[in-house]
Amino acid sequence: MKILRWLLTRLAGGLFVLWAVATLVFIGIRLVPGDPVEAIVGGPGSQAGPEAFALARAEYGLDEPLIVQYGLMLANLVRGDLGTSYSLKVPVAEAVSEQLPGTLALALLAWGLAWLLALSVALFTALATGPRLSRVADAAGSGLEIFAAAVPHFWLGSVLVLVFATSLGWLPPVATDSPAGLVLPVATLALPLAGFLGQVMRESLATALASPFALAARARGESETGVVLRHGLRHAALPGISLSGWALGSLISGAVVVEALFARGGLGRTLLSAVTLRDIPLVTGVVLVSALTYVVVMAAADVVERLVDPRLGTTTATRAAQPDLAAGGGRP
Amino acid sequence: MTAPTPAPLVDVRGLTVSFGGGAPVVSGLDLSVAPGESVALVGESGSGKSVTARALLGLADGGRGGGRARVTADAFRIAGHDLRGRDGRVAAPAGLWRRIRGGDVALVLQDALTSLDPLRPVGREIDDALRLHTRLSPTGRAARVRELLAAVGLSGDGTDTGALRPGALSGGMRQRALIAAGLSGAPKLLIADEPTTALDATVAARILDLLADLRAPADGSPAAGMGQLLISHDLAVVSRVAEKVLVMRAGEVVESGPTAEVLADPQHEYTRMLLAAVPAGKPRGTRLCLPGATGTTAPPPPAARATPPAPAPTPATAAGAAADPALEAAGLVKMFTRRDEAGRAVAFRAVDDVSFSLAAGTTLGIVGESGSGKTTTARMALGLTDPDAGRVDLFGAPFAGDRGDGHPVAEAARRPRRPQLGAVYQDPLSSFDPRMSVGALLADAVSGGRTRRAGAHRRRIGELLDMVGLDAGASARHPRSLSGGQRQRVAIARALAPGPRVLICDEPVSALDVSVQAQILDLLDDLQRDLGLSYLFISHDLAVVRHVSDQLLVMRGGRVVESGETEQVFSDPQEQYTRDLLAASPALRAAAPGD
Amino acid sequence: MSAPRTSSTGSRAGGRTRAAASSAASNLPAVAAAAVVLFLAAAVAAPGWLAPADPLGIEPAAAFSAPGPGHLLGTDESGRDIYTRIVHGARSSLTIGVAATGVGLGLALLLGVPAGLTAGRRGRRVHPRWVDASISRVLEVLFALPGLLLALVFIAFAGPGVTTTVVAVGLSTAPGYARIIRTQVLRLRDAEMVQAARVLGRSRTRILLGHLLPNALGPVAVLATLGVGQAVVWASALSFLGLGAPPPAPEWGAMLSAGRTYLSVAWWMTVFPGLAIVAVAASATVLGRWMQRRAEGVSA
Amino acid sequence: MQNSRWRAAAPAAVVLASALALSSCSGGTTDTVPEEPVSGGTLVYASGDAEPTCLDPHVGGNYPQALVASQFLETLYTKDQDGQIVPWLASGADVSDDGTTVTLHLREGISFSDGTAFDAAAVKANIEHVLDPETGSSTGYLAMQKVESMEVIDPATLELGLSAPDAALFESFTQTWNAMMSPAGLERSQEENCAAPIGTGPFVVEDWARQESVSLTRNDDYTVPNPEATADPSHTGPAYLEGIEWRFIPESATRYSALQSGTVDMIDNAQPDSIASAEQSDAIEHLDAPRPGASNRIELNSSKAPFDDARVREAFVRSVDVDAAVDSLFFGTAERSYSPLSSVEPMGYSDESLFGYDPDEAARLLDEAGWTERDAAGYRVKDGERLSVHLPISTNQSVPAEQSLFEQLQATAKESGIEVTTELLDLGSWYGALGEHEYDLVSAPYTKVGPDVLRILFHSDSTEPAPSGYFANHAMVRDEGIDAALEDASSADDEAERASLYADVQAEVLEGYYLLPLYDQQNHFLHSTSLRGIGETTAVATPTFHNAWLAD
Repeated sequence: MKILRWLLTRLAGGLFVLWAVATLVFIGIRLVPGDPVEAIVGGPGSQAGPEAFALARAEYGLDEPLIVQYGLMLANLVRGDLGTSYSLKVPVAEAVSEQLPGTLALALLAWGLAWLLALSVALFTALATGPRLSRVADAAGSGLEIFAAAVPHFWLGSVLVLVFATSLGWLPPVATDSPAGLVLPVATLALPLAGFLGQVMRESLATALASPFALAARARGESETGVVLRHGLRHAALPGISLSGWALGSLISGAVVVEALFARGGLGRTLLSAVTLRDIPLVTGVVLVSALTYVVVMAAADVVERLVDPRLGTTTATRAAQPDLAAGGGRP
Repeated sequence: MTAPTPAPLVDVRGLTVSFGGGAPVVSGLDLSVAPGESVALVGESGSGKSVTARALLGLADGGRGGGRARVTADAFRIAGHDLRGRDGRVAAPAGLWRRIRGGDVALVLQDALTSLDPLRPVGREIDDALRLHTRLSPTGRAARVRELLAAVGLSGDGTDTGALRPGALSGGMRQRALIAAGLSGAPKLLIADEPTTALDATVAARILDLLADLRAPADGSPAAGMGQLLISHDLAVVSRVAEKVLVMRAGEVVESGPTAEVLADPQHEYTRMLLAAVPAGKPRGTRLCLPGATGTTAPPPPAARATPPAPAPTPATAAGAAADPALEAAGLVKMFTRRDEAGRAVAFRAVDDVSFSLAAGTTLGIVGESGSGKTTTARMALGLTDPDAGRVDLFGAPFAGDRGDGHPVAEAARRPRRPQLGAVYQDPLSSFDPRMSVGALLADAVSGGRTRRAGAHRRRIGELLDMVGLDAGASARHPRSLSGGQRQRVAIARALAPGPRVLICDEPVSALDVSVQAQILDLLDDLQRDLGLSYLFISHDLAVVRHVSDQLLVMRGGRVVESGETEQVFSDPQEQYTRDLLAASPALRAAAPGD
Repeated sequence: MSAPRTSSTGSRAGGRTRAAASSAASNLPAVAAAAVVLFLAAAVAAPGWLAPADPLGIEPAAAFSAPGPGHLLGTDESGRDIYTRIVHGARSSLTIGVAATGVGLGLALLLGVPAGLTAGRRGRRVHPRWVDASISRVLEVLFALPGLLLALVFIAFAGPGVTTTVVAVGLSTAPGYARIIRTQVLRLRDAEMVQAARVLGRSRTRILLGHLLPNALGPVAVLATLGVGQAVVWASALSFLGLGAPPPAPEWGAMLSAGRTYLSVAWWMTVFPGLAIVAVAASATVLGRWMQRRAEGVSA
Repeated sequence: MQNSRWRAAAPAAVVLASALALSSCSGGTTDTVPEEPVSGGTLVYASGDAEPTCLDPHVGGNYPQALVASQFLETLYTKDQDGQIVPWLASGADVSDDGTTVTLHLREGISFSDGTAFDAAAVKANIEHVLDPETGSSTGYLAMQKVESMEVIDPATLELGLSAPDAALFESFTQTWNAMMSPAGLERSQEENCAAPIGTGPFVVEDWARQESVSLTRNDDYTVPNPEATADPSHTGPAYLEGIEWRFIPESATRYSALQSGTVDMIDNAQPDSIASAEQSDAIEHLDAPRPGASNRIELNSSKAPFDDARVREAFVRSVDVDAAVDSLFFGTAERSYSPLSSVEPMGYSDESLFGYDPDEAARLLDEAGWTERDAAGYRVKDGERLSVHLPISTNQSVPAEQSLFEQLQATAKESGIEVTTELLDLGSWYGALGEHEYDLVSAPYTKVGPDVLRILFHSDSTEPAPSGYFANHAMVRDEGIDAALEDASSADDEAERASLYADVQAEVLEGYYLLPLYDQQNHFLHSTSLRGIGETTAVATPTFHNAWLAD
């Protein structure tokens, strides 16, 4: 009953988001000066005649009244038809579904690596006890994280290529089918995220380890490792989970750059070329898919978060009381 | 009182703790606890009592290592282990500490949701010590966890309490779970640090009973002959449980001895001051601060110095009860919604048909446990929350709620009359704009919001500060840099600035140490006398309410269960709930002449 | 906040020692961050004083000079001095970052304040609850278009350029700020401080302008500091993708983008502008955290 | 019979041919080191050009399409090792005396990779496809637009009726944009044909993973139509390589490091610095194949102020130091051009004297033209107007070194008081800016085989924008004399007459300072030394891999 209610609310919210995104984009196109048809026929070297214009206009339904176009778009959306790309001349749904797996794989690997790195650093600094060591570990961890979080993907990727591909020759500088070809793109995507996650996780871990329940555990004779693993870990993971939506955003934004840098096919590269070519249906398609992914990820994060932290299951009030985290972050 | 004990559980002499090379926070403390004995360590904030408790377990720095805490002692024996190193520092291998912690000695911290991991089922927390200190099989441990839950009164009604997380438990249940977690390692000594501070009086009383039961074992009790070390700021709590008491101030024990002796015949000035400050059993109008005794924060207000202790009731309190009411409420109702287990919104009455009348120049006390609707009632009286039914009159004219024609009084209509009604809150700091200095706060209040420059109203601000016993220099300071008592004085000064005739005080002393509480209560008393103020005084603390009120309202679950003249209610409670409250309210057993 | 009614000996000692430890450890980064900020301030105010040469002045003969005494950080493909360009680029890069943050904050205020004021908890009839409901929906939608994506979509419509970059980056940071402003306003709206002001007879407008907004914006200022760093990174990412500031303007992202072409012959063209961006973002973080810690110290 | 004319070498062509495209380092290796080619292996080729949106070069028709399509499509004619236009899928042609009827003779026994026979009907279908507006051909269409009628005489003979004599027709036939595809393939929807055009070439399209790569596999039934025109006439069967993975790596630095690391075997659009560093390397070789058609140049919009004044145009040309920029930016990989045409075009005409860097002369000309004042920023002013010219740059069409070059020109022009404002635009916006005449300077590449490109670039008809807003005569040259000369040249049947007419036109536009020639359209390739048998290109200078093989 409760689950069903929750699912329905989620579903409605997700549908709303998708509808709103589609509508926003639709309005956006019409607000922009200039004829979208130019983008269709204005491909490289094009010297299209009026027939071509009329043809394209009819083909893309741009000769209908706006309200009809809008209705058509929604009707098509419902059927899963995202329209036809201006530049690729193929159905957007096809183009996007072709590119989605590659980006998802990249993002998931990067996400995993980021978590691994962030947790490792957090645990390492938490377990580094003793007067000097803990201070050094703390400073090093925090410095690394701040640096990593501040590094732009495009620069990190360039420098990694310079060092590991050009100078050392250990790894291919472009994405290849072999696992080695994934290392640099994934690392480029993961490191800044790891820096950011590390900051919140370490903070949360430190708070947990300084909290009375950790003291209580120590007072029961628990070793420091036991305290960290049995109590700290879950608390460290929580903000990471609740920042999933943010992380996804960072990964998608990063994918645009990383896929361009490492010449890897994917949604990011598709989006970038769609943006430069002003291929509005394709932009809309990528945006919708990313919004859909966001909705799914948020729902999943919500489930996981409730599993880890049953406090959230009880009332909406406690949820609202959760602090908003970090710059530009937060979640609905 | 107790017979000489062969092997004390705690034998510590000359314990000194300092952090990061600073001044010691505990110095030269001697402490011994025998098996089966209950010893209390009493002191106000910052006296070093909690640090002492932790130092006994090698956790003075919270257990995070770092070596900033320096703990030395002339003798340091815990449960038979001598843990004193050659250089006088308390030191032991980590493994030995871990055997002692939870095994020989259990530490139970105050609750406030934080001492149990909110993400783990309480059963797991109780299991921890079993896992660490016994060789029981997992099934054996599970059985033991159930036994322990039963022992602390957490079984019954069929639910598996051990599987619940702390968030699903009430405050009292959490405290019980925490005690069970402490007992699971079958410790010889239980250290309880403020075990009842965050609890409502009736719940706290039951916890204290539980602790007492554990020490005076019935058959099959898990910890027969267990020693207890109780840490508290509350002398009343201590007087109820402990056989021996140590009074701490600023890291030193100023007085120690059998509880009854210390309470009955305090030798040290500080102990005397503490005892005097306890409002329980002190009649209305009795000064709580001893003349000449200095508090931990500010000197007593000038009014207090000028006025001799006046046991006689003021004229207002004697006769004014029936005279024209300053503040009157009739049939106040406030509905709130909350979600039930299925997530549906359910309406409930947070305040249900509450009426009262506050006579001019008197104090009306409202007492009740958390969730009883006291604060909502105060908010409605202040015109901050519109009642769903009923009305509030201020000096005979409608102030909030139904203004007589079915419409609520509008804020715009109320605003000009607001200067007549002031408010003092539990946490003064959060009621101040954090960006404003004391002077700015007062200037803002004095000028009706027209200026925040203290210079514009220097004379009036000086008067206000003087009235509440602060010197004029406080004007330039920021509330953050003041002590809790000083902040509350500023809050009172601000409330007085517009010249109100009625003050609504919502738990004004709940966050304060007892000596500071005494000063504030005295100050309120003086101000009432000097300015002819009427108080609506809200508190969960029966002793405080009894001390300050002429009339009393007992609330429970949004309803008024009993009301009347304070002394009458206390001496002859009509309702069972009132009697329970009274019974649960800790009182100084040894020194309660009023009883 | 949940239980102010407790004796305060317990947790506070631990917190204090932890704060002391972390402040000791964070002194060095704070000093470094302050140095970076000072340098940037000087670069923005008087670039010519730090680097007298012309950032656009070419010297083909000196193209691709490695870092050395003549050219501290080397030269680019047209013989322009990288150090000079980084110093002069500070103004445009930071202006874009600050302006974008300003746009984001402005939008966020427009969305967050009404939402926070109308977020219905007590069912007040005075406040139209739908305002918060619809604004929250809008924010949810914007959140579903994260960061660079929103900026890219905006650019798809409006075309590339500096102004677009500013608006695009501002737009994509706005939802984050708006949520925080909403939370702040919501929290403060029912705070005792506001109650106290109402009891003293202050009007709604006065409370909003005199107490609510100034205090709500405090934490937002911290985030905005962090945000400027992020905005600089994003704006440079757009320049890097060829959608931001056009060359030959010494904008860091554009410099980096140009430098990448010559990565194998002139690493300094890529590395140093990148380091400038990292320095800004990292010191914004350090500074923001420092402000945050100070603010927490204020409210604790 | 005049078909022999197309086999006869013009003297100029012979001279130039030796300095041609094929002067690559590796071009010689196959000759000097006789090694036995190894069969097998997949070549990984990384293209820096934009990924085509359609692999059928009839659709649209740009250089990236030609690059990849050259691997699986073939043309009726081609250029041989000496730069001569020779028949390829065709075996020869007869042109009627009035020049309006062309009879094409086709080779027999050739079939498309889908099994369809290559015959007259197929050629007819292809030319119809190019001319069909629905195809949306632009480059191919312009080349074929004089074809009015086609008649299949027999399977090996096709007769074309032209609306006017077209001296450039056979040059057009060499272009990949007019390559032959299987009629059966053309029958499919455009979407399908775009994804995998079916040709006669040595490779076939296996799969196209968009945004990433096109997989090509060997056409095992391939036979070389005209072995005499190839570097190894003895190799007539299928290619040595099993396949080609045609990747798209737009980032030039990434592309080069991919080559260095051995992830890819060959890259195009090699940047000058990469080439320079490759010259030092033993593992990488350089192939320089300038594109035919126009040279890379900046055109000056003469239709509006300030460049409607020839003195100002000359002043601008004199004020910019192109040589210094080319020297510093191109590492000696580009040679300065003083001609509207590519150095591979035999009929190119050069005049170096017109283009020296001479700020004094520029100053004199500007003073003369009335730009005498200077404003605070040091720019020249006339009637309160700053001497400011706008240069929109297409990010898709200009390599980084070229953008740097523009920046340097901008900097040197400033010294003469001319403000050059640049604007980086995506292709769509760039076309838009041109269509709106929002430019004073522009650099637009145009690749076409033969000097007929001059007609497209400088005939006044080309000043009229197509509906898309695009027009090729960016300099806005409107000169009846030039128009007449171009038309005459187009239908001239004598090579010498044609050459002289084209020379006149070129002299005319150069002296009018309508354009500032920079260098040949850069077309540099780098490949690892293990890739052998490299160096052959099509007429449009795209590399072919029939003779290429991978050494161990």
